[in-house]
Amino acid sequence: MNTSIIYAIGAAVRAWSEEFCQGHGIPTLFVDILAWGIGAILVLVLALLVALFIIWLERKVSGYIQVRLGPTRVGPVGLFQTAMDALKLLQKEDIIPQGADYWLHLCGPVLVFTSFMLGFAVIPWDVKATLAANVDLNVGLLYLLGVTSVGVLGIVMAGWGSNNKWSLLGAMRGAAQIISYEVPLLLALVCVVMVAGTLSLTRIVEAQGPGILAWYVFKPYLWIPFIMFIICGTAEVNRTPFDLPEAESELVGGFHTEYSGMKFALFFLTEFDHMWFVGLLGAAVFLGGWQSPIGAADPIPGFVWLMLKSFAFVLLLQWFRWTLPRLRVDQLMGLAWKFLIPVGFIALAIVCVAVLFV
Amino acid sequence: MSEEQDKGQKEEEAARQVVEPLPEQIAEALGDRVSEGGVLDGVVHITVPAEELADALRIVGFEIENSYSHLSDLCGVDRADCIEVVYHLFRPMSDEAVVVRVKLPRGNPQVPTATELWDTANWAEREAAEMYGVTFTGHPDPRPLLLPEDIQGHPMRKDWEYPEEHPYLSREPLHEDFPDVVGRVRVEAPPGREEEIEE
Amino acid sequence: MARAKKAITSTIAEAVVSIIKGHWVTLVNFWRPTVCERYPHKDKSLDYKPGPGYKGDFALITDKEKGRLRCIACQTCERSCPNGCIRVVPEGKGKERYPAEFYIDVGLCMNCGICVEVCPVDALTMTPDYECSVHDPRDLVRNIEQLTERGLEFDEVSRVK
Amino acid sequence: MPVVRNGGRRDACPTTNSMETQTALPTEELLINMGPQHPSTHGVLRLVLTLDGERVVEAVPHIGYLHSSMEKIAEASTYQQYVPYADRYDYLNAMGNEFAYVRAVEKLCGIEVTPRCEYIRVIMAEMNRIASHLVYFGCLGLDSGAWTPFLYCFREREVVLQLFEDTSGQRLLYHYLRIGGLRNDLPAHFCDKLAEFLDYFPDRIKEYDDLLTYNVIFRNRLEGTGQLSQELCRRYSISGPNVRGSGIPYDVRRVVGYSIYPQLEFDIPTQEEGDAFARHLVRVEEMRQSVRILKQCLEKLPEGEINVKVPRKLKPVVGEVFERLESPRGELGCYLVSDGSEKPWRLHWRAPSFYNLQVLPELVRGAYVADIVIILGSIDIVLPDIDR
Repeated sequence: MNTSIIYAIGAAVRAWSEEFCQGHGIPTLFVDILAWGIGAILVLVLALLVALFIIWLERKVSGYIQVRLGPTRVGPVGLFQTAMDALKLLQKEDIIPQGADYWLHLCGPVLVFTSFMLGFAVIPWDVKATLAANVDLNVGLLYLLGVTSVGVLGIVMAGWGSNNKWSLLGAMRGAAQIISYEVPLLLALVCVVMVAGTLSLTRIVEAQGPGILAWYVFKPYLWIPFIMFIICGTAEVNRTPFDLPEAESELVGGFHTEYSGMKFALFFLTEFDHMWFVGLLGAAVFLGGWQSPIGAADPIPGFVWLMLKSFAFVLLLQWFRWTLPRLRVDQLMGLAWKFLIPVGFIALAIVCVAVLFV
Repeated sequence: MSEEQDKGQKEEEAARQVVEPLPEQIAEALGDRVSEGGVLDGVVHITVPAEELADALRIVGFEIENSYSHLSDLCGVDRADCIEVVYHLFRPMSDEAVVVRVKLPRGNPQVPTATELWDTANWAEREAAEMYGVTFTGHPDPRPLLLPEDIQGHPMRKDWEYPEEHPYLSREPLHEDFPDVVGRVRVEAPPGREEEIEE
Repeated sequence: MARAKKAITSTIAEAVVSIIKGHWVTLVNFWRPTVCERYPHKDKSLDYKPGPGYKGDFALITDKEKGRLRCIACQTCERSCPNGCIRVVPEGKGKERYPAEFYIDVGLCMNCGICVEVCPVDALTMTPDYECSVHDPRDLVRNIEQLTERGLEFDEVSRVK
Repeated sequence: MPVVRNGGRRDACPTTNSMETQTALPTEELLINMGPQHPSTHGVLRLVLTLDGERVVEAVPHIGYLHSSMEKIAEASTYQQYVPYADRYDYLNAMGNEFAYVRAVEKLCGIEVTPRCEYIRVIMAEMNRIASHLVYFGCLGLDSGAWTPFLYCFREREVVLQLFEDTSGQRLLYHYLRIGGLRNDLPAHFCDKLAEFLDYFPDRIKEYDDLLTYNVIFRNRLEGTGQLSQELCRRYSISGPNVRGSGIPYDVRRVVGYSIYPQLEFDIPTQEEGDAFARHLVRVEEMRQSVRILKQCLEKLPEGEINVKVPRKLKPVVGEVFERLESPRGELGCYLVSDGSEKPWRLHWRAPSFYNLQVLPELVRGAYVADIVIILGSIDIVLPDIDR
């Protein structure tokens, strides 16, 4: 399969934009802007829908793990529960605490949400289909890591702007944690980059070829980076066992203690979308992205495979969350700096040798 | 209750009142610090004057052989004619007990603190202090413990009366058929925001 | 006494094993039957009713033969209630004594069941009804009509069997 | 010039030393209120914390938010009327509280209860110990961030509560024990249901251990946290599993040997280390020992009457009694003074949580914020028990 449904949609959008611009005498520069804008809105809608679904899934998974039922009332098997919750949050009063820094308080969730939404620009959805249809950013991975780490700023802004000591503690923890875990995450991804020989996510996926055995996760010298990626990915999305910035039993919600209504919903959506995002990245980097496990002659669209793989990651993270307790802040730092980073360098060395000789 | 039972109970009561003398070890160690003392049902009861209490507790709790170093309980008792502070001391890992008590005047009960011997006496003394008005001299942290700051008097004393007016509690009954059930929480708006809370 | 430090290799091995074990437990429990019930949406299988002897809402038992309440308005329950949540207004003298009014403030009651135990004629019982929520606390005061109506189902005091 | 921090308590925070010598940045301690509304204070406890970063410099507990005048109520109610109140202050150990109070009154009045009654009382107390430790286990899991053990523990606790409900008519505050006996005999299905539960419960404990106790993250959180030395135990009159976690086999069931405990075989589990993990292990082992006790009780349970005749107007002799027994939280004492009337002259509860909580400031000094909730959870307090 050379093309895909997603690519066809992108091409159709682009063709329509061109026609629209020509018909109204708009300069060709705006063709790109229009086409990408429509694509961005489509991805945003998809991300929101997926977030709603993941929240429902999380509730169901946690319910069944904890021998409960999870949501059952709104819609079939409670499927519309999260949509209703979102509606409820929309109606809620937006409370800004006394003494809070209005702009920081406002910008915190917006920045957190924006920073990781920007990352979706380079996710390869299907053959030749990123957000910009057929444009492939050749430093995709670098861009992605750079953009998503801006989210830390949002967390710090939220914590500081809330004028709450618990929030501040949570924000400090969050900043320390996310910055620390970016180093081993980067090391793990660098191993992959060395094997693939490119920073472009599309090419990394293409390098993993058709068929399940060509995926990077099945290369023995990439096992350590894969496990590191899972650990660091969990830490990056602040989920148990690394949910220290929120830590409801210690910090009563951490940096989002003082948020309510739609701003809280933004944090909430971000957390779950971020999880999916890590799943997409992991699927692209280690599980062959849109590649089908049975080879090129697979009638199932690559987009579906990508979704399945990313949801496998999401389920794994959910399984972690409902099984493991939380680390303490010094143990968290120790794990990153004293264990994962040395192990990352060892893995890097192994991959060097493997790339040279295998 | 039948007469027989009554009689039986009186005999039993009489039997219980027989007090054996203090064990020699404690009697010797305490000397004339004890104003009253005896053994009842296997439990050593000692009454000491307030000024001797610190010494008595130290001797019984730490200085004698096989000392009674486990302070199990410390509480005040209103004995109508006096206020008592009772210390229940046990030998570690055994059921042998010494009950040290000190009788204090109702007017201005003062007693030295036991916090130097047992840190655990800290809260217990604070509780006894606010409930019975006993002053524990030398206490490191003599703030009230359980009760609200604005409470009048010492509520566990027998002569304490429920205040007529209380800022949070209403004396009006909720239901007309239960006129003497009072003390429900009164909902009152803070000054300036009366209109927000409707009855 | 402090704990001894372990060798790093055994620590890693133990750590991995312990984490896998934990995940196995959650996985096993994922497939176990759930224990939750969709209260108050009662499905057929979930129609829970506490057994006899449950200390729920109150009822006054009617003597079916004589066609009147068993209660003789002796007010023992009123006196023995620790919270004072019972009011009985007696009417008549001697054998004709009966309760004109009988109030129980369920909001004040702590369901200890002393009133039922002290009743000399077994006239008062606690029923397995546990749903007592109302919107106004004043509605929690049960009067003699409500108590009698609820008691029509009962011939005897509800007791553990 | 090095900045002096921590109020001169630098030795309590060893890791900050090197920082101080290198930088002269002025830093401030953070004063922060933990509670009264905080998810991990197990009720309405307020801790005023002085923090140096994430390290605790000083913690001052404030209690009294749940004060309910239990002792004053006792002076206003008769001996029988107070039994349901005894349930209400340590609500996780309602049967144990009733047991203590009822024993104290019976000792004061010289009442001997029947053997079957004693056995049933011990069965109830031990079942309540299991239920209470299950709550402890689940809550410690919650405090450490693991949600799932809480639900599993409540699933098993549900079985125990259902048995309580069938027996006493209530699920939490039972009012089952009476002076001189019990409310009623056991229901017909009780022994079978309990035996069935006792059969599978040890497997479930093993499951909890796999899930939480021996999880590496949980162990690392608990080991070395909240070190409670034997000297501290003595100074603070610590009792219950806390003191046994420090290597002192002090258990009132063994030391006093009340009720039928001398006739039963059970071990007093102890651990030497004295940290939160040691206390945790002691509690887990205690659940197993309770299962053992319950099995023996079911085997030996004699037939016969459960109640002895007690006058309705109970007037004990003038005197006083201090009755101790082992609650899941430690040494529970009931000090009862009688003036010969129908009502107690004075009743004082030696509440184990009240005495155990006092040691908290000592344990959390120099620990992390995250350790506070672990230490608090491992001491296993119940706030109404503290405030009474």
